Amino acid sequence: MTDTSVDVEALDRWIRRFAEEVSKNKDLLTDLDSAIGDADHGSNMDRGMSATVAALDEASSQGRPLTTAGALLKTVGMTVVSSIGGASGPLYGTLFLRMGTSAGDVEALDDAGFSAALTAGLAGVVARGKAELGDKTMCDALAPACAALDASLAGGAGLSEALAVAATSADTGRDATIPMLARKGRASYLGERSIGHQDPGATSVALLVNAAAATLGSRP
Amino acid sequence: MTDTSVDVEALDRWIRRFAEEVSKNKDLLTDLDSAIGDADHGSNMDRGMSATVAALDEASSQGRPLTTAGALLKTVGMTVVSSIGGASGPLYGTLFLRMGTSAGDVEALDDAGFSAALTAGLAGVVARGKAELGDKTMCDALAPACAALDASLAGGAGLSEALAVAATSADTGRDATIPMLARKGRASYLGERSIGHQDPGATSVALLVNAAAATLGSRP
Amino acid sequence: MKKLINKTENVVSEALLGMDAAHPDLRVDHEHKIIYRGDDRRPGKVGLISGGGSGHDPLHGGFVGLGMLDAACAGEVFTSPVPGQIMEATKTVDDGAGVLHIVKNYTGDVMNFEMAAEMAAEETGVNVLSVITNDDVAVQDSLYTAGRRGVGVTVLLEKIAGAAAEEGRSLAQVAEIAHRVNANGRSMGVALTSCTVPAAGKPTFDLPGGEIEMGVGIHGEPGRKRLPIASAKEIAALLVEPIVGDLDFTGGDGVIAFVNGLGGTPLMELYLMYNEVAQILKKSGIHVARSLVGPYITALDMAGCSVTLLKIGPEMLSLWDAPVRTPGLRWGV
Amino acid sequence: MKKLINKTENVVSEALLGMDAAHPDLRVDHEHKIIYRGDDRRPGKVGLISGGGSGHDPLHGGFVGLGMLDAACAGEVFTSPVPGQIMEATKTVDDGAGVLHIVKNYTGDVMNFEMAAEMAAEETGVNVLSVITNDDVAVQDSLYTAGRRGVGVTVLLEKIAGAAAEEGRSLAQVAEIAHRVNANGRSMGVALTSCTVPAAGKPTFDLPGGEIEMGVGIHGEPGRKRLPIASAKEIAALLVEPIVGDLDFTGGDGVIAFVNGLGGTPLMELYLMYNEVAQILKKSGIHVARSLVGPYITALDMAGCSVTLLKIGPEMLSLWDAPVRTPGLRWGV
Ligand SMILES: Nc1ncnc2c1ncn2[C@@H]1O[C@H](COP(=O)(O)OP(=O)(O)O)[C@@H](O)[C@H]1O
Ligand SMILES: Nc1ncnc2c1ncn2[C@@H]1O[C@H](COP(=O)(O)OP(=O)(O)O)[C@@H](O)[C@H]1O
Ligand SMILES: [Mg+2]
Ligand SMILES: [Mg+2]
Ligand SMILES: [Mg+2]
Ligand SMILES: [Mg+2]
Repeated sequence: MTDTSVDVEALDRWIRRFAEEVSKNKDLLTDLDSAIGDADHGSNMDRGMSATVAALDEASSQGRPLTTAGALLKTVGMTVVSSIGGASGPLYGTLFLRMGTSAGDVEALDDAGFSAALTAGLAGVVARGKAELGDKTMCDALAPACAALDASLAGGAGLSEALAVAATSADTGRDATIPMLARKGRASYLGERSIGHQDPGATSVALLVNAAAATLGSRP
Repeated sequence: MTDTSVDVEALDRWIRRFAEEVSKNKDLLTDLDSAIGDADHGSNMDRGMSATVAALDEASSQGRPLTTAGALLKTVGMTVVSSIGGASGPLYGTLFLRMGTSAGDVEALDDAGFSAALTAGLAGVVARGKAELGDKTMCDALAPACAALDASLAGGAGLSEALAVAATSADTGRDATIPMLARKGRASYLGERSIGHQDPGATSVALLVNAAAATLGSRP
Repeated sequence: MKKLINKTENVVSEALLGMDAAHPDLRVDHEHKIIYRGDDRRPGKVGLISGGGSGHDPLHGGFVGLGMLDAACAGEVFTSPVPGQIMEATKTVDDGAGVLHIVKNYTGDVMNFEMAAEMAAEETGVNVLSVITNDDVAVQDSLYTAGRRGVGVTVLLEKIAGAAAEEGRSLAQVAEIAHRVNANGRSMGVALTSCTVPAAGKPTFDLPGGEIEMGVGIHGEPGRKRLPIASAKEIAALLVEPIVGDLDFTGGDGVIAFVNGLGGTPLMELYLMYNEVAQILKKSGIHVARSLVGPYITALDMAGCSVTLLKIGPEMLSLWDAPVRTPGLRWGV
Repeated sequence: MKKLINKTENVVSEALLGMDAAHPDLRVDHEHKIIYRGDDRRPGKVGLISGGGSGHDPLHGGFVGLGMLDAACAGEVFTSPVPGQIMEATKTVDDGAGVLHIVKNYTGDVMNFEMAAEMAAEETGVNVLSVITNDDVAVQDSLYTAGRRGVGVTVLLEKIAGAAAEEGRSLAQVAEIAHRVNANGRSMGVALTSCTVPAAGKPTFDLPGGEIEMGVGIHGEPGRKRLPIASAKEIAALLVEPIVGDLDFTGGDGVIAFVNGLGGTPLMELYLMYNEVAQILKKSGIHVARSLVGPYITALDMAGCSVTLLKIGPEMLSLWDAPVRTPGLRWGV
């Protein structure tokens, strides 16, 4: 099959869709963070993604459009790092920055390139946050999503289909955080009491992967 | 008719009965003070009257019994002044101190003597607090009670009967504070909003006069 | 009611044990519930005493020390001290130069301090003058009522009169500046919640979800009226307007602007309110010479704040700036 | 939610406007939300920076000034500042002697400060060292978790390291004493109510009428367990036991005992708690060399308190006693 081209416009659509989903789910994310954290994941992510959309708008309106996948993803990463703070700022920031580095100065990524970029992002998150699988963090949704994406593509699926599988894996990973005992982030302070609650970061990651499935898979 | 003798024991019974009534009505007095004051009239009066009962107990247990009406009432007044504070401390204290001065070094008061003492007490309260009738204070229960006591005795009633009339007047005076606009004490800060609430001090005064009716009227 | 206390009857005495333990600079007479300066005073200095119901911390005990009070008498929660305490403190701090009583205008406080002054003068001949603070513009003043409450100005007055006494001024002079501070200060408060008096066990008043109580004092007394919750900007205007409507604060050397927390409101909100107040003052042509922001005269756990403005000249300003070393206010030393 | 605020998004920036207006001694960079010392520093002094989520006032902005911090970076409420802010502050306060970052151990704080240090070093070659406070014994420590939270010790550390820097010690020396303070301090907190994050609009957790939450931090995170409300004496024991069980505080020159209010608890209750804590320490043979009682590291409007003990020697004691002039702590100057 022909590779789907994930070009700059597609990435832009993805990020904007993610921003919309975060905004819609702001209260949910904050409620989840109230139960096992400090009640700010929704406002953190929403502040970061609104700033990101504003940065994307500004870049194009000022006539210096982001012409490569690397440039776009790095702009997203830098904006996230410099507007969120907290745990999610550096983690999401690193995710996008590393994706940008992996993508490089190309106008579009092929399927494998996108998958490789996402996996590089995951590696960055792990390097920064030192979380292991099962620690009840965003990694518990991101890692299975990366693995599913990679495996589906390797098995011959198209990006559309592979991202759909990845989104399902992210959802499953998110749900699987419920019975986990948190060992990283604020939720770890609760010890046993963290059990029975869904991790807010894994929840926002599932939104991110679902947004990818909804925006990236289609051939132009 | 023969005068009833209000002796030291009778006065002691009166004060102790008042202390009991205050203790029973502590929450009521505090609730009334919550509505238009600072929520402490019950605990103030209860602290003062408990201290007073303790002072009376101590005097007799230490073998220096209070042998005159004046001595007993002054002990009550001093204890109240030195244990209550707030508005009710100096006011009730002055009431009993002036009663003591009026009573003097006698073992027992006759009807007119008791009435004169109570009226002297009222004069002390007015001198100390400068309240006028209708200002929504303890005076609005105490003044009608004094007047009724005096008038009944002058009309030929015995102390028992006269105190019963005085108690009814105190109750009526207390109830009449409800529609008043407060012009003295904390309730005055509320302006119009003080209307519709019963004055806590008038309520405790009604307890005092009712306690007198219940303990003083009977011939030994 | 959830509070960090043992028995409600012992709240005041146990808090005094804690103050005593935490502040080696203070000396506490636990029998009489009096907090004294523990350090040496200038010989012949006028004695400054205040006191009142407890529950307003750091007022008054937290303002005992060099450059401020010599003694503070702690009453029960929201109940003025008794004459015996005040008399004891008066006799103890008198050094021959006389004693000033700083009294907030509440019926109970006024009467108990009055009786104490009478008794002390009779017993030892100590010369006592009193100043009564009555700065709360929420209360309509009249000859026929209890008059205005003493609130925020009390803090500023204790500081300024304290500095005057520390300088060695006479009793008459210290009393004069104290009266001047009171005459030039006005306050207004707002509550977002009631407070809970420990012995009462429940909030003094109910304040439904979306309402605030304008014109409250510092005892959980209900205020003058209820309003729906408004923005900090609107609330600041509602607090400042009646103050500047009552006294002209423009011109001269400006004001001390004081945003006070009532106990349950965090500092962040007080700073935010101070910003609004400062902006209004600027627009009104009122120069802020000094400011004070924080919980200094509180009403237990009440959420809310009060604003106090004090019109000052060079003399009051230099007394304000003079060194002070107390648990609640400290600078220059 | 009833708060003295305007729009929830502007709470932090508007509170900073108020701090700026109220404290002429400070300089505030509103664009970057950084509070700087406004007075002159010793040339070549090591720079001290801290910061974190807002809502803990007076920490950190209220501890900027002579003898304490050079700059504090304010994040959103309960959200650590971003690397850009921290980098900006780092570059600004560096005077050639290097900069110490004082970071509370939260994943977000640690990562953002880490990124900032990397970026600042890369950009200007400034020498940055970090100390991470992690004194909260409520949290079980382990190599495999986020570890213990940084709470009350942060206040004491900022004071002591600040004095060391003011003395002219080198970056390595200041970092060394800072690490020593952290290693010798332990804390434990209790909440009587939750706090309400402005942007969330409702309490972070529900605490039914008669319950308290043991082992809370300073962000409204739920604690380790719920208990029925108990007396101050019992609660003090529940706070002190895990602290003294974790580190031996007996012997030597004693401790700094710190009873901290979480924002909504009045000073009277804190003094009452301090009395209980002091009695327990006495019975345990722990000498209290210095004490601190008040709301210094808060969690918005949360009612409750924390206890911190810091084991000290003569060096730390003299650094603690050294002059400090900040809005939140001030003495000796
Ligand atoms: N060390 C870590 N590694 C990966 N993810 C983490 C780590 N620590 C926290 N997280 C994620 O961050 C989320 C919380 O983000 P957020 O609430 O925005 O930050 P904060 O905890 O600083 O308030 C958690 O739900 C978790 O998924
Ligand atoms: N000036 C006054 N004259 C007479 N009675 C007064 C005066 N001021 C207050 N009172 C009485 O005192 C009562 C309140 O007493 P209490 O609550 O114990 O003292 P406080 O007002 O100091 O808290 C009022 O209900 C009123 O009856
Ligand atoms: Mg969070
Ligand atoms: Mg009362
Ligand atoms: Mg009272
Ligand atoms: Mg956070």
